[in-house]
Amino acid sequence: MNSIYQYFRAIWYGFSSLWKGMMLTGHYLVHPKKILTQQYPENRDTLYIPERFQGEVVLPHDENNEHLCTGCTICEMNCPNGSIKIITRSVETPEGKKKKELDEWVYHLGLCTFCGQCIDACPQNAIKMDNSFEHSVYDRKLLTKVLNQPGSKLKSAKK
Amino acid sequence: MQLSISLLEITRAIDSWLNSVFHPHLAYGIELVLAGVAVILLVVAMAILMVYAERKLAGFMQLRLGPMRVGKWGTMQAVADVMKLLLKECLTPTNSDKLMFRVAPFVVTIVSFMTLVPIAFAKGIQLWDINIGVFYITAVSSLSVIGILMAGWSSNNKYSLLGAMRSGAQIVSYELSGGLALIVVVMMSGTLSISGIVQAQADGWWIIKGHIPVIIAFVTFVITSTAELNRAPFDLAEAESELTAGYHTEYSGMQFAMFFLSEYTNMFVLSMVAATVFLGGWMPFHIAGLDGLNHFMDYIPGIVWFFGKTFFILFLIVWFRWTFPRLRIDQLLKLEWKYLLPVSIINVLFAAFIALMGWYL
Amino acid sequence: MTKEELKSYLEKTFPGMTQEENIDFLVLWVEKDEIFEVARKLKEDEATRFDFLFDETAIDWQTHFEMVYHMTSTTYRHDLEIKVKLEDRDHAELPSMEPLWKAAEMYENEIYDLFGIRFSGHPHLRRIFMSNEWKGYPLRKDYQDDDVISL
Amino acid sequence: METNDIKHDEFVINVGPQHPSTHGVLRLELWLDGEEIIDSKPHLGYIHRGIEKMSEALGYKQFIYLTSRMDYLSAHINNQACSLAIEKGLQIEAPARAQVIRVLMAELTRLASHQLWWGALGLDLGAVSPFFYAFREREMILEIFEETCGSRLTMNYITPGGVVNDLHPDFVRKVKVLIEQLKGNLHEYYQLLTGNVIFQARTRGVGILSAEDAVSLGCTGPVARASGVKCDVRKLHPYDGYDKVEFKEVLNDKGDNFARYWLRIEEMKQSIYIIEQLIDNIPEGSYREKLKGIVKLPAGEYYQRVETARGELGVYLVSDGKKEPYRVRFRTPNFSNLNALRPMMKGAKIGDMVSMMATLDLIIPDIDR
Repeated sequence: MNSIYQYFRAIWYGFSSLWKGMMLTGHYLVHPKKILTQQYPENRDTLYIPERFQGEVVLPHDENNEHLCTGCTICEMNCPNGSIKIITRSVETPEGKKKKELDEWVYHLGLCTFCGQCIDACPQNAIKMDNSFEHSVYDRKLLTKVLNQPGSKLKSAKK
Repeated sequence: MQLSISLLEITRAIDSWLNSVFHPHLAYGIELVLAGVAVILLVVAMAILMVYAERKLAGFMQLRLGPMRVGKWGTMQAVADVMKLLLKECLTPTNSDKLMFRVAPFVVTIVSFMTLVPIAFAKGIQLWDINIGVFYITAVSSLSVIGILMAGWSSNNKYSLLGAMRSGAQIVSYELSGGLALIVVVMMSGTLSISGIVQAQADGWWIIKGHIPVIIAFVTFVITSTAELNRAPFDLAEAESELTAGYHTEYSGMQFAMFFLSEYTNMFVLSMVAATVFLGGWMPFHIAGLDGLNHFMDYIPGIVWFFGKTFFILFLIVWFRWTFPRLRIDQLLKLEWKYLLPVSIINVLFAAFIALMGWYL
Repeated sequence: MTKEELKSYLEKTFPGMTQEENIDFLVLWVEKDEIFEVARKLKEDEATRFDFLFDETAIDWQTHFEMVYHMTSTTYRHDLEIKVKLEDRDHAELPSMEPLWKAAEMYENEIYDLFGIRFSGHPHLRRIFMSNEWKGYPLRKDYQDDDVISL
Repeated sequence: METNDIKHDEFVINVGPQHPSTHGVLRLELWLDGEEIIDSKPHLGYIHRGIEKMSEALGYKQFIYLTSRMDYLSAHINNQACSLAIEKGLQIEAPARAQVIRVLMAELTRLASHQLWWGALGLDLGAVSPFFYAFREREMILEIFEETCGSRLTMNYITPGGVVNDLHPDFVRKVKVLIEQLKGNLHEYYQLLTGNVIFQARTRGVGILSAEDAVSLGCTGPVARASGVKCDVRKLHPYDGYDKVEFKEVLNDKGDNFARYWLRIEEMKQSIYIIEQLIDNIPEGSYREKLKGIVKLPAGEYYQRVETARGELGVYLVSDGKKEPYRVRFRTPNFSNLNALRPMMKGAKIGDMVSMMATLDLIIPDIDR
């Protein structure tokens, strides 16, 4: 008798548990307001991107086309993947001294893992992370960028 | 006045026009082709609609939107999928049994279309009102397992073979209680013909009139038809997390689309059978004695009633699929042999008793 | 047992074996031939019961290999590090710990794969990470990769 | 077992490296007799990147970012382990604020990881919907990470000497919202899977791992705890102030799939409890002790154990006094948890294989490194 009772109890338990699960999916079916999907390209304007989001490394320039990078290559040494290459040139200052200056700040976006160690290490705070995230291109060569703008120079120290 | 009658008149008009133009034998042939094409087109269109509806429903159940890109609200998504599958190459594995590999999708599709023959869509809209309609459907639908076994065997893929073997064991065993569930209603109606069963429900659907035994039979039938369709939670034959795609792992392009189409056609047929047998087919909602209500219900055309009921059962099946986890093969067979079959057998006895005594509601 | 108790106990049980202490563990230096017996004793001794081998690795000191076994006891919760020096880098071989701790099977496979140390008595020594045809043992310090691809 | 040993009716199938249920590129060779599994053998190395070798060429601060790529679902905890090992070598300790932030982040990581596991378990067993419900809360956690750390999966936030950034001003509020929602939604987990009769049939009494086997095979984390082995590093060797918070080490002695499932759900509740204790008591002060540009550890060896979402992660650093570590060894939890698969799978069905792999919660990059 007990086994028959157990048999029907199992059937009842099975059906009730299945019904509970169906009620949950059914609940969400009739509550379309709870849908979480974001329609990406359409919602580009309202997309929330936190300001700390690490998209790519940029070298900010001010209105005089001046940046803060001295070409010390500390970022290059700190980069674990070798995605940064600093090319320097030596120029002669008006006083006649030879001085190293940034020539090209080469950034391989394709190698970058966005660990942020270059920004962390930079003694001048010359570079920072940008929020842009739409990086896809059709040619790998386009992923290698030169960050300093043509004709830019080091911001002269305030006197 | 009623759409079901007007549809009947249209078919009669076509029949008399064809007979007046052509030789009666030729006219009969043309009628057969026309009717077949009409039903197949209807079902294919329904299947495409169903694919879209299922994806949307699944999306809403899972806090998603479902397809949204092709057409307004993604309405053309299923059409786009069909186009893509049509244009894709049908690959045949090198070491497969090539003839069987190519025949298998046709077997499955043809079988699923054959089961459409005795279904009554509305009053008079029926391809062939044979007097063994229910028997015909159960007999023919079990043929689809042959196509699945052929596909699994000929692919020369161990995953496919495992899937096909699972499917074979599953369909063969679940047919038993599925058949027993239908027998309950057959006994009460006293006929195997589909139109006869529908007529027997003129003063109340069996699920209401036949109370407990028919409700049990209905639940059993829904479970077994989900199992026979190889749909979740009984989708062991294709269990994508275990066997990648089961018996149709090696199929691509249109051959795959035919398996897909046959799955949806089978879904339709079994829902239509359930709607006909348990929920009164195209018969409007009637309660014996309440003539006012019955008369009012008759204003809604039979075809609306029929597809309404069909879609209700389809919705149930879709709902199951997106809620439940999958059973294991031994549990699946245990469910059939230890729960469904004993319950169905006792239920048949109970129903026979009720039918003999005439204890209907 | 605390570190000190364990230290005195080990001195008593294995006289003559060097012990040292680093920031985390007590280190027991064992000769290559005795390692299996020592490990078996440590595991089966009721007072120590080192039943959990949680790490096994090797270090390539260019002149020799050093095998490192980290073990702990789930009953007493004391840890021990055993070190073995392997002088012969080309034909380094050690008894397998698999009969004592089943976990050692995979660790030893890994060490064989990356360092080339062989383990006698191992049920199925194979290269688990690198392909079977791979030349050289990558974690050795003198490993040279011939075909470096740079982007 | 070798291919030659196959008897008449048996056959071999390869599960993976591309298979939906292996969650990555693990390849299992299965010997089958019909549906029954006779033996299995894992083949690894499909995502072996040589992190240990790469670390030998990088500085102490630099190699930490690689560890985020091992167990990518416990990225914070991996970084924490390396940072702690380096701090041990430098004999410094992170400021109190940084320690609390680390614990908070670690517990949030554990929650996120367990949620992904829960969803993927449902997916493996054929239920698709749990995946999306699990991702709803996981998305909130990832958003919190994104705001504070700047990225969602491989954060590289915890660094020797503290953490890289201070907490985002919105952090506390968002975590509180998350906890409220999680508490409300845990009963949905019960409705959808835990109580479900099919789910119970699939997990109860399946894939039993005995306590002796768990110890001998070196299993840690929820896998071993579900067999009744006490192995929570947070309790045994507390780090970063885990000894100051109150929580329970969840244990179960059944050792089957359901025990592992239940244990992870309970662990999520414990994580919520830890976060609740700390969220209002984050001490003020500095969040980072700035280290020198080039870190050099004194010669010697340092071993640091932490509890990731999957078990015990050991970081073994051997230094010879140079600016690069001489040898780095990661004792990863999944590598030894994988051992449990073979004894569990003997005599099971193919369908069980899937549920066992799901409850072991294997992350293949963590096995291969």
